[in-house]
Amino acid sequence: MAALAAQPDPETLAGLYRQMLLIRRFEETVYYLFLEGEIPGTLHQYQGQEAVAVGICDVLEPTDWITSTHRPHGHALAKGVTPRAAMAELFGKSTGCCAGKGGSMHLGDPSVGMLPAIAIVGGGNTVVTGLGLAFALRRSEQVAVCFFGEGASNEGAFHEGMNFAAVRRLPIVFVCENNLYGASTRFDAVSALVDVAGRAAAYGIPGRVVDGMDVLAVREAGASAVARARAGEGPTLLECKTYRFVGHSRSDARGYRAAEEEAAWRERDPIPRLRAILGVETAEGLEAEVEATIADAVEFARASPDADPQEALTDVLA
Amino acid sequence: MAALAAQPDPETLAGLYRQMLLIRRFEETVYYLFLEGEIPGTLHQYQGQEAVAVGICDVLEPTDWITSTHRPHGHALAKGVTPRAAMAELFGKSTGCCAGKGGSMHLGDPSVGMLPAIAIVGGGNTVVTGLGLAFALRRSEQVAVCFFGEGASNEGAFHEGMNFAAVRRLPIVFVCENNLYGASTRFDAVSALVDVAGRAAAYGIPGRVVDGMDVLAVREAGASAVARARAGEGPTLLECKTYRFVGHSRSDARGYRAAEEEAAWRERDPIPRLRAILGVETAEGLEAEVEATIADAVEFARASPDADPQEALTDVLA
Amino acid sequence: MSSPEPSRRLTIGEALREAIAEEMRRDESVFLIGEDIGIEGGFGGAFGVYLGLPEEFGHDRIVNTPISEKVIAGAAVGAAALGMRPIADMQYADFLFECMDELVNQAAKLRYMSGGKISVPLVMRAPVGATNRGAQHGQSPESYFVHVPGLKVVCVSDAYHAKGLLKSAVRDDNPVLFFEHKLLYGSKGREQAGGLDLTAEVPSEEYLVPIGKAVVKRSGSDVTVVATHLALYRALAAAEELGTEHGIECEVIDPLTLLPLDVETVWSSLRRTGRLAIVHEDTLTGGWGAELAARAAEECLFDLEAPIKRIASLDVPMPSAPSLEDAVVPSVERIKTVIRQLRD
Amino acid sequence: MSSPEPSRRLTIGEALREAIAEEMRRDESVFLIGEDIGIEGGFGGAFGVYLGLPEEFGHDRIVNTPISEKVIAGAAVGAAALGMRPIADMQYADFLFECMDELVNQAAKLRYMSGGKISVPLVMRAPVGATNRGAQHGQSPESYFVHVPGLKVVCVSDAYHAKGLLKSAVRDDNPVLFFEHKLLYGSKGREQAGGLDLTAEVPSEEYLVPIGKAVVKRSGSDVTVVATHLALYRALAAAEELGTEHGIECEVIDPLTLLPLDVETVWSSLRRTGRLAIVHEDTLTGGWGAELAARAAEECLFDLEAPIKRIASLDVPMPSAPSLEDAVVPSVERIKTVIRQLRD
Ligand SMILES: Cc1ncc(C[n+]2csc(CCOP(=O)(O)OP(=O)(O)O)c2C)c(N)n1
Ligand SMILES: Cc1ncc(C[n+]2csc(CCOP(=O)(O)OP(=O)(O)O)c2C)c(N)n1
Ligand SMILES: [Mg+2]
Ligand SMILES: [Mg+2]
Repeated sequence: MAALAAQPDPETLAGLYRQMLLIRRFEETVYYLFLEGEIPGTLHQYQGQEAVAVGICDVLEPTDWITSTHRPHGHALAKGVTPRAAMAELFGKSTGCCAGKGGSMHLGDPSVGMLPAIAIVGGGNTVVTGLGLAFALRRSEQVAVCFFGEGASNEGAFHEGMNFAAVRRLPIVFVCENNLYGASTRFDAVSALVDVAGRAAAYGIPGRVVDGMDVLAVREAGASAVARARAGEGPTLLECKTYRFVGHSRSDARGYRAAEEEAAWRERDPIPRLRAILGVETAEGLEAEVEATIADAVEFARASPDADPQEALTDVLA
Repeated sequence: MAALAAQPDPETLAGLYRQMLLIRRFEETVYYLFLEGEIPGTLHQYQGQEAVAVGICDVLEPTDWITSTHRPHGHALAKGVTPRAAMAELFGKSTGCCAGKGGSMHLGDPSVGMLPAIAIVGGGNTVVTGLGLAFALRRSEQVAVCFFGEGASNEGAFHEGMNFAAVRRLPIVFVCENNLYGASTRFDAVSALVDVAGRAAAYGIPGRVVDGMDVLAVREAGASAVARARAGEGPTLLECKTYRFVGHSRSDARGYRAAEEEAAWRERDPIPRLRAILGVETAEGLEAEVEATIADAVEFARASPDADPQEALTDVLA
Repeated sequence: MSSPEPSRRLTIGEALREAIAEEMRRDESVFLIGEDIGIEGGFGGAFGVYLGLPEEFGHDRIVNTPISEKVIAGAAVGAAALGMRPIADMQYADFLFECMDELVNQAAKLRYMSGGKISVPLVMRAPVGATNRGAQHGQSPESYFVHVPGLKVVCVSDAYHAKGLLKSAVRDDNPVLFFEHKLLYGSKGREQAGGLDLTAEVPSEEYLVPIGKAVVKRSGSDVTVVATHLALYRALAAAEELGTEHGIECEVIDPLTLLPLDVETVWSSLRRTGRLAIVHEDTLTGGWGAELAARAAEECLFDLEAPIKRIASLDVPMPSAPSLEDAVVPSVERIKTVIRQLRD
Repeated sequence: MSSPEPSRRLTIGEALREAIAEEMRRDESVFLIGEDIGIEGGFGGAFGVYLGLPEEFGHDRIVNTPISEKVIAGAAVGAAALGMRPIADMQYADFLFECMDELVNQAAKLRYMSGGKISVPLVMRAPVGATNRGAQHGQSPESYFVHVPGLKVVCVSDAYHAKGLLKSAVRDDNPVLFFEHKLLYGSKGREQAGGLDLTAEVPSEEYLVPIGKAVVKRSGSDVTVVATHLALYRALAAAEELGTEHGIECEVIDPLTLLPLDVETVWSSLRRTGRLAIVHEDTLTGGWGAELAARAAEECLFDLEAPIKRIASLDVPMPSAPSLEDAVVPSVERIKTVIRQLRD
C-alpha cells in the first residue's frame, strides 16, 4: 500500500470517526459499568489515545497482526474485535473474545489478527518479532504492528526486539504511544531522552515523531511505515505523542499531573478535531450508530452466561 | 583526576607495560596448564585485549570498583587481584581469590574493588548501576566501571543499565570491548549499527570510539570518562575496538574468522607497540620480573591444597 | 525505654510502612527502589505502602526507577554488595520473572561465588494473589524462589508478623524475597477479602519477628493444616466450621517463612495429629507444599495416619472471570472437603 | 515401507541432529533459532548439535540471533502462535532465567488467555549439568518449569529416547522445555562422563517416543529408584553395586518427562518394592523430586515401608572446583549409602 494523500475520501473519514467514537463510548460505558459493579477486576482505559489505534489499524489488512498491552480496549476494537466479544470479555462471560479467561488486560482474537494482549510491559516487543519472523519465513506480505507505551521503551524487551527486528529487516511497525506517563511516572523522570523516536538510530532504523492527536497524521505515518515493512525494507519506530484523558487504571486519582496539563491536552481531543472536518450531519449519523452498537454490546454481555467453572480446567494444553 | 597528556611519565609507561605483559603471560601460561590438565573447566582468555583492562584500571583508584564478565582474567589482574590468588582460583584451590568456589569465570576480590565476575552476558550492566547508586547515596567520590563485550550490547540488560545510569547521572563508565565477535558471531550480523558507541545517544550520554589496541589512547579516554563520572556529570560509554587473538573459549577452533583478519590484528598487538616507546632495556627488565611473578603464582597454586569438600556447604548464606 | 504505650490495630499496609520508616531512621544504608514510588501526588507504590515516606526521607533514598525490573533487582544486588540495604519493590509478583536472572543467578549466588567475601543484604517485596486481573497479574509465585539456594523466602499474613518480619528482613545479611497478599493489605477495606478483619494488634514499642519461625494460629488435635496468605484465613474459617459441624479439630500453622522452613513446629503438631494438609494459593504441582510433604514423607512417615493432602490453586494460568477464578483458588469449601477425607 | 535397515549406535548429539533434520524435512514450519547456530565455520551450537544442518536447510530456517534470550524465547512464542514450529536453543540452561517471563508468562499462558484460540507449539532445548564451570554454568534448573501450568518438561538421557522425544516435542502443540545433560552428548568422548558408553541403538526407520511415558531401565524388587540425566547412570551404577555387594535389587526408572509425570509406572513399581528413592542433579529443596515424593505420600502412603529419600545436589550454588563440585552433585557412593538406609 503506497503512502496516502493527507485528506482521505469521505468514507474513510467517516470510518475513522466511527472507530474513534466507538472506542470513546465503549470506554465511557465500561467505566460506568465498572463503577456500577457489573465489571470485575480493573480497567486501563484508552480515552484520548483513540487516534493512534484507529489511524494505524485503518491502514492494516485483516491478515495483518497486532500485539497490544495492558491498555488494549482501543487496539482490540480498532483491529476488529467485535464490541460484543470485547464487552462480554470484560464482564467475564463465556461469550467473551477470550471465553472469560483473559479479561480486560488480555483482549484479543486471532481471527482478526490480534494476539491476546500482553499485560507485561514490553512483553509484546519481543513476541512481535516472532510474528514478523513467521511472515518472513513464509514469504507472505503480512505486517505486524507492536503497540506499546513510552514507559515500555525503558524495558530490556524494547531493546532486544528493536535490534533483532532491525538486523533481520522484519516486516514490523513499532508504534510507541507516548502519553507522557507510565502509571504515575513522567517519562522525562526516567529517560534522559524525551523522544522515544530518538532511540531508533541505535538500531539503524527510521524513527519518526507523529502527532498522536491527529488521526490523519497517524494514518499517513502508519501507511508509509506499513508500506516500507511490506516492501521488505524493515521496521520503523513511530512515536505518537498522545495523552490519556483518564487515570492510569480505574483507581487512579491523577494527583501526579496538573489540571492545566490535562485541560491543554483535552483541547486537542482527536474526535472533535475530525468532527470539524467531517461536518455535523455525517457525525450525528455516526454517533447514533455507535450508541446503538454499544447498547447492543452491553445487552449482549449482560444476557450472556458467566464463564462455566468447569471451563477453568480447559485450554491449558492443546 | 583531570584528563592526561598523551605521553605519560616513564614510571607510568613501565607500569602499563608490566601489567599488559603480566596478563599476556598469565593467559599463555594457564592455556598451557589447561592443556596439561592442571586447570579444570574452561577458559575464556584475554590475549589481544590487554590494553583495555590495563588502560582503564590504570586511571582508577583502589577504592573504585569494576564489574567483569566471563572473560575476567585481564580485568582481575589489572584491578589488582594477585596473580597467586587468580592462578589458585583457576586451579580450584582453597587459596584462590574465591576460595575455589568461583573459578575462571567468576574471578574477583572486594578488597581490590572487583565484584566476582558475572558470567551471564550483560549481567554486570545492571548490577553496576547498584555500585554507582551506592556511591551516589553515600556522596562518595568513587567510580564504577562496567566491562562488557559488544555482544552484550544486544542484551536487554545493556539498555536498562545505560538508561538508568544516564537518567540518574550515576558515576559509571561503561567500557565496551568490541572484539568483533560474540563467540562465533560477528557483531555486524547481529546489529545494524557497527559502532556500539552509537547507542549512547539513545540515553543522552557521550559515546566514544577508542583504539583498544593502544593502551595510551584507552588510558586517556578512560581518564576523561572517569573524571566526568567523579565530577557527578554522569556515565560515559567507551567503545574500545579490539580483538581476541585466541579462541572464544578453550575449545574454539576459530573457523568462523579469516587468518588474514587475525594476522592484521596481531600486527596491532598493544604490547610490542608500547615496547617500542619504552625501549628494549626497560622492557627486558620488566619481562624478567613478570616471568618470575608468573612462575611464583604457578608454584603457589600447585602447592596450595584443593578446596576442602567440607567447604562446599559454607558461604551460601551470610 | 519509657513505659510501654498501648498497642494499636494496624493493617498490613500500615505495619509495613512503619517497619520501613523505622528501619530507614535506624540505618542510613536502607533505601527504597522501585517503580512509581516516591512520586508527588502518586500512589505510594502499587498498594500505597510508601505514602508519606518521601515527606520524611526525601527523594534520594526513595529511588523511583524506569520500568526496568532488571535494573531494580540488579541495582539492588550491586548496592547490597557494597553494604547498602535496599528494599526493592515489585509492583506485582508476576513481574519477578523479568528479573529472574538478577535474583537467581546474581543475588543468590554472588556470595558463594566470592567465597564468602561479600554478602547481598537486599529485600525484594512482591504482592501476590488473584484479584480478577487474569494470568499475568494474579500469580502467587513464591514457590519458584523456595528452590533457590542463597535466598530466604517470607510470606506474611497479618500486620504484627508483617512488621516484625520486614524489619528482620532488612537487617538480614541475605537476599530476602518478601511476599504479601494483595487482598490482605487492608488498604481497600475488608469486603475484598471476604469480610476479614484486616487489622491486628501491633505494639508501639519496637520489636522483631525472627525469620524461619512458624506460628500456630489455632490449636487442634485432629489434623495439622499449614497455610499462608489468604489461604491461611480460608483454612482458619474451614477449621472453625469443621469443628462445629463435624467435631474435627484442626491445628492451623502459618509457616511465615518458606525458606528456611520451620519444620519442627509442623512436626511437633503432626506427631500429635497424624494428619497433614497443606494449603496455598500458588499452583499445586511443584508448589512449596510439595517440599513440605516430601520432607514429612521422609522425616515423619511413620507418624502419618492418612495421606498428605495439598490444597492449592488448580494447575492452570489464573483466569480473570470471577466465576473461573473462584473455581481455581482454594476455597473454604474445598479445604473442608479435603480435610474431611483425612478423617474418613 | 521397505525392509527395515539395521539400527546404528548414535550419541545423543547425533540423535538430536537426526531428529531435527527429519522434522525440518517433514514440516516446512519447523525452524531453528538461537545464538551461534548456523555460522560458517562455527560450533554448530554450544554442543555441536547443529553441525551440517545449514548445508542442507540453508540459513533462512536457521535463525542466528543476537545475544538476546528474551528475543529467542519471545520470537519463538510469536512464531509458534502463528503456527510455526520453532526449535529454540539456549546455550546453557542457566540462561533460561533471562527469558523466564517469555516462558512462564507468555509461552505457557497465551493459549489459556486466548480462551483456547491459539496454541504455542515451541520447543526450547537447554543443556544442564555441572562441568567445573561454576555457579552460572552448572545448574540443572528443570524443576522451576515443572511448576508452570501450560508447559511440558522433558529430560533425556540416551540417544534412542532423545531422538524419539525431540520429534514428539516438535509435533506437540504445546511449549516443551527439552533438557539435555552436557556430559551425555557424547561429543567429547566417554571419559568426561566417567567412562560411560554414550551411544545407544537407534533404529534407521522413523519412530516417535511419546511424551509423558516413563521407562524402566533396570528391574528389581527391593527399592524403586527414579532418576534422570547423569544421575540416572549413577543410580544404575549404584544399583549394580548394591545388587552384587548387598543383595539389594533396585528397580531404576527414567521418567523422561517431568511434566506431565508418568506416576503410574512409578506406582506400579513402588507397590511392589514399598521403597522409593529419587535422584536428580537439580538441587534438593523444591526440586522435582519433592513433587514426586508428595504425590507418593498422597497416592501410595500405605504402600510405603520406608521413608521416601531424595538424593540431589546439595542446596548450594554450584561451585567450580572439582573437589567441591564432586561433593555437591549426587555420587554413586551417596546414592548407595542412602538406598542402604532404606533397607535398614
Ligand atoms: C514488566 C511490568 N512491569 C510493571 C508493570 C506494571 N505496569 C502496568 S502499566 C505500567 C505503566 C506502563 O506505562 P506505558 O508503557 O507508558 O504504557 P501506558 O500505561 O502509559 O499506556 C506499569 C508500570 C507491568 N504490567 N509489567
Ligand atoms: C545471558 C547469556 N547468554 C549467552 C551466554 C553464552 N556466552 C558466553 S560468552 C558469549 C559471547 C559474548 O560476547 P561478547 O559480549 O562480545 O564478549 P566476548 O566473549 O567477545 O568477550 C556468549 C554468547 C552467556 N554466558 N550468558
Ligand atoms: Mg505511557
Ligand atoms: Mg565480543
